Amino acid sequence: MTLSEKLKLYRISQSEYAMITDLLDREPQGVEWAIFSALWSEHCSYKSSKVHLKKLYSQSPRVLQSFGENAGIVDLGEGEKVAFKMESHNHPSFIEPYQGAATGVGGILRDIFTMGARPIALANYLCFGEPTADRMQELVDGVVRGISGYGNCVGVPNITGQTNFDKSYNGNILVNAMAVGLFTKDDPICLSKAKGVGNHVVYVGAKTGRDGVHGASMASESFDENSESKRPTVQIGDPFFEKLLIESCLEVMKKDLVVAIQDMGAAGLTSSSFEMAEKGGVGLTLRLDQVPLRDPSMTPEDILLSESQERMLLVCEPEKLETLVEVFERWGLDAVSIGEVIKEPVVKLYFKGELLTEIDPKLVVDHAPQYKRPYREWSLKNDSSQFSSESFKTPFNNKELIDILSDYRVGSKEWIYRQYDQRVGSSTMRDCSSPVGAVVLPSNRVLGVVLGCRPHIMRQDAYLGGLDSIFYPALELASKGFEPLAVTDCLNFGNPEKEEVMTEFVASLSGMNSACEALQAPIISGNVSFYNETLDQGVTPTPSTGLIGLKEKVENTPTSDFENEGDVILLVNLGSGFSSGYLSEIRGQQSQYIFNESFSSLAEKFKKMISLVSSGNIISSRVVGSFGLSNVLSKMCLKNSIGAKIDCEQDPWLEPFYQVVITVSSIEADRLAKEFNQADMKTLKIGEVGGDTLRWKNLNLPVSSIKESYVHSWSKSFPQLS
Amino acid sequence: MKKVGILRFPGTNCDRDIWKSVELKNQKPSWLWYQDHFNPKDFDAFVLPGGFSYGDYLRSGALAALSPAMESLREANQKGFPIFGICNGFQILCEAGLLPGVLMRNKEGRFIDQWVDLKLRNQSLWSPVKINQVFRMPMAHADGRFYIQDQDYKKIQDNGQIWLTYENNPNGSVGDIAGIMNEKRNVVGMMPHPDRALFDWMGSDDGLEFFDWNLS
Amino acid sequence: MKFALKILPKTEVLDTQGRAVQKTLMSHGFKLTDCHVGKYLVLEIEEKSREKAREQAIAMAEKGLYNPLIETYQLEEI
Amino acid sequence: MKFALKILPKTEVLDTQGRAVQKTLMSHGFKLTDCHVGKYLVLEIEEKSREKAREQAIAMAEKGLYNPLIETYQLEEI
Ligand SMILES: Nc1ncnc2c1ncn2[C@@H]1O[C@H](COP(=O)(O)OP(=O)(O)O)[C@@H](O)[C@H]1O
Ligand SMILES: [Mg+2]
Repeated sequence: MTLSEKLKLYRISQSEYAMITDLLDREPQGVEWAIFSALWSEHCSYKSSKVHLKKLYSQSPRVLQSFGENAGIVDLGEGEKVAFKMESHNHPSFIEPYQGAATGVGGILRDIFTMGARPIALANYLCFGEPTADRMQELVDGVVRGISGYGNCVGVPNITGQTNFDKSYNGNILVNAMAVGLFTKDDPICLSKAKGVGNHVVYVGAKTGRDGVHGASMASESFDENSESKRPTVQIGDPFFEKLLIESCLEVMKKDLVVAIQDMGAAGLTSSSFEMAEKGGVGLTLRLDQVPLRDPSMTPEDILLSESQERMLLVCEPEKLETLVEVFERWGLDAVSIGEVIKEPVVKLYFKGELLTEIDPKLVVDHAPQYKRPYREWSLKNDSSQFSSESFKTPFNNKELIDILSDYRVGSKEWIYRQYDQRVGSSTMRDCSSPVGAVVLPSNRVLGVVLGCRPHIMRQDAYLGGLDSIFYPALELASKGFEPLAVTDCLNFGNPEKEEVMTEFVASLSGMNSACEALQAPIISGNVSFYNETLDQGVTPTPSTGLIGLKEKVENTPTSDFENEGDVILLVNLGSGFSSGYLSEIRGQQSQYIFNESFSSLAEKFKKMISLVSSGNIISSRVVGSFGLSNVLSKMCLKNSIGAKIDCEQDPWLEPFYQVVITVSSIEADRLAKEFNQADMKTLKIGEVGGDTLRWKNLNLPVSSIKESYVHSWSKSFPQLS
Repeated sequence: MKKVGILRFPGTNCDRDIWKSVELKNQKPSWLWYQDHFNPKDFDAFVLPGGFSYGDYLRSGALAALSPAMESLREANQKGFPIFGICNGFQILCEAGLLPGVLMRNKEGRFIDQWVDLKLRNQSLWSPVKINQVFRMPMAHADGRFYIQDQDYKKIQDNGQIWLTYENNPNGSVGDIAGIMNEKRNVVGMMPHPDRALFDWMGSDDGLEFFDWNLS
Repeated sequence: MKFALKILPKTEVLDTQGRAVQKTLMSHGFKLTDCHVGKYLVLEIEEKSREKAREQAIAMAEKGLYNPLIETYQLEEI
Repeated sequence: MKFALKILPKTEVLDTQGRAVQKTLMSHGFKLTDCHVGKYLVLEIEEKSREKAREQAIAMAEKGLYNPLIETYQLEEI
């Protein structure tokens, strides 16, 4: 093989090759090619994003663990802590949607229980193309069945999610999964730092097969016509096995049998071993021939790069090895010592007695390239002089509203979440039908989970979209009385080598960061997925976010629906900005927005919202989102089949930054409106709950028609999936 | 305090939920591991929780039904102990032949998580609940379509072995059946989850009564 | 010895999968009068004697690889 | 004409069901060196000519009855 062929095969650039020879002081040889290829891939090294991620607001007194470990950890007080993280599995899901999505869920769960936390909730953020796009029906079906097949079987409830559709995802769907795990009082936090010279390196879980060899470096490339031929063996997820792994790993950690532990994710054994050694500042010897194999003909390179699922690497003291192996055996899992921790900081790989390589893990982990990819300063696209709600007038009547509600982008996503077990664990208080998912903690407090990032706002302005990816979900939490505590994200973008893409990346990250700082909700874990691009067509920049929030008690949590005849509907204003919104995009009109609120004043109001909601008497609440008031009011009619009479001047389609609709009993209405007003949130009475129609301006629509449009939107666009 | 043995198979995932439910009713739960035999006399009742024993591989409940602990459970049945299977536990009891019939793939071929209303049709030996009472609770399963051959359906009907029926059949079960019992009425199984309806904040607390065993 | 177990739903049992597959195929213009979906199990048995291996395979089937209430099976040496 | 499609996981792909079934059978004392779980589809095709029916069956398989990324199939006239 010529050098240039080799570089191509291992996806290493000329300049990276020069760096490697420089670091090693010689040519890389044998398995070293594979090692550098994997660990220096975008996927493992974050080489295009690291310089920007370093600047993120990531600390607060509650944060126990931020970037650098498998997941971030937040202290909830009262002896409870949560670990959480979100991760993408976009490329594998496009190739094989069922297994791609399933293994995405499996991977993110492992990141959580590796740290010693018991997984208690899952969430999923999905972006699909147009229903008529090639393979789209099959992709939607496969992804949803994959998430459901895996999550349901391991027994972790899926409590919230978001699904977006846009043509920019036709050739690159996004599948982001988030997992949350709980530590109760006596649960130890386990880290991946290898230590203790002489300790065993133990391999646990499924046997290694050829699954996904070269997967990490493939995820770091755009799709092209040849993608087909580059396909590695599809990774198959086994949720049954994962469940056994969860229980056994939690047990050995609780019994203090583990010094360090790391799951084998992208780039499998290579990344887990090198990273564990690097973090601990120690070395390892590994005997690759002792790795349990599914296919005995595998080469050392295959073994190093395999991405077989449901495997863990851990470090254990020699005198505890026997007990450790016993626990795993009881759960029906193999645990084998494949090496030792050594003092000298080198990873020595042996195969059948032969030393394949010895490298300082720092060279591959720490010295991975970091690029300052070119980008431009962001110039805001908001020009307040142009925006007036007057210039933006779309008719509002029965037909228009039905049209929007029966659009697949707006209509019910029940077909999706009905396939998810939302209640296993017996702690779900709010399921996927609510804008905020919630589970009750052992301390009887409530943990809220919500996802953010509205791609249509991202398409308007990447910086604004970044802000909104935090503020909007944070307000959803606040409107139910949850204090937003911390954030995870999954930054899905196109090719970072393009200035345009990098510019949007930097802009949206800066928006997110500013919002997080204002809210004092740090970003403590996440994942970057670049190269979401097919034949030069990139996805909408999509920095999806996952927020967790805490509420002191179960009581005083507003529902999301109209509840009682005669209740008063209030519109609470937290800011004065507006966007022409999703409707202007769909209708091909010029999209405009204005956002002038100071972040600190917004954050201040969010706080007051939380305290007002928590003090009670708010019956239901919903943040005004896409398609404005018309959509949010329609949705509130659905669950209890109650209508409303609205009297409000605001354009029904305008999307505010930000407003919340709340309902209160008529006797409390004036008092509460006053309290909100006093708290600097302009609040208007806009109507009354009641009747079986929704009446507003020219609109007089039976709730049954609203329901019908909303529910049938799915089967209209996905006829093969109902 | 009554002692309740909770069977755990590899892949069982509602075990801890059942533990909580049992404790809520002031009974003493203990784990029973699938690989171990147990002495029925050490307990007052047995629960087989929901989940995905053996990943639902081959057929839901089929592999778990072959476990050593199930041999002890048969003994417990012969002695007339109360035995309660929920969701996957129900599937296991059917596969083990401790309950008649079998649970097949839902009519629409997919997993369904939704709230259902159940009506109590006949009383088991030990469940305290009233005939025709309606209970609201969640169900969550892919294989919940109860099937039994015609002549056997008639038999369980005549014997009063139909325990619970769906008010709105969600999965295509024969005779809207959501739960049944054996002839002696000591073994019961149901697909929906009373263990997920214990408090108002869950959406209903109708499930509590199902753990309120009136054991003599 | 290698045996295959072909497991099919009994005719009187509603075969939801078979029905769904048939429907999809027919919507693509295929002409099918019937369609069933069952399981195919391959058992590689550590046993030289064909007779004994077959006995083993049957024993495994009867142990629970199929459910006689709803399924039938055929054994085949492969 | 009646055809059967035997669908099995590719050998290099992890067979999750086969792994679980084999382990359980072995814990009951059966001696298995390998075990796989796949699907068995029976297609009754409205077509008299054997050749054409076989073509149809292949076309159906390729249309999506098996997933070529992870499975292989064999066709058999029955
Ligand atoms: N992929 C998904 N998984 C789980 N729940 C989802 C998913 N997509 C949408 N949902 C749920 O469907 C509901 C409707 O979603 P959406 O149309 O975005 O409206 P909303 O503004 O209420 O969030 C939400 O409660 C959301 O949690
Ligand atoms: Mg939402």
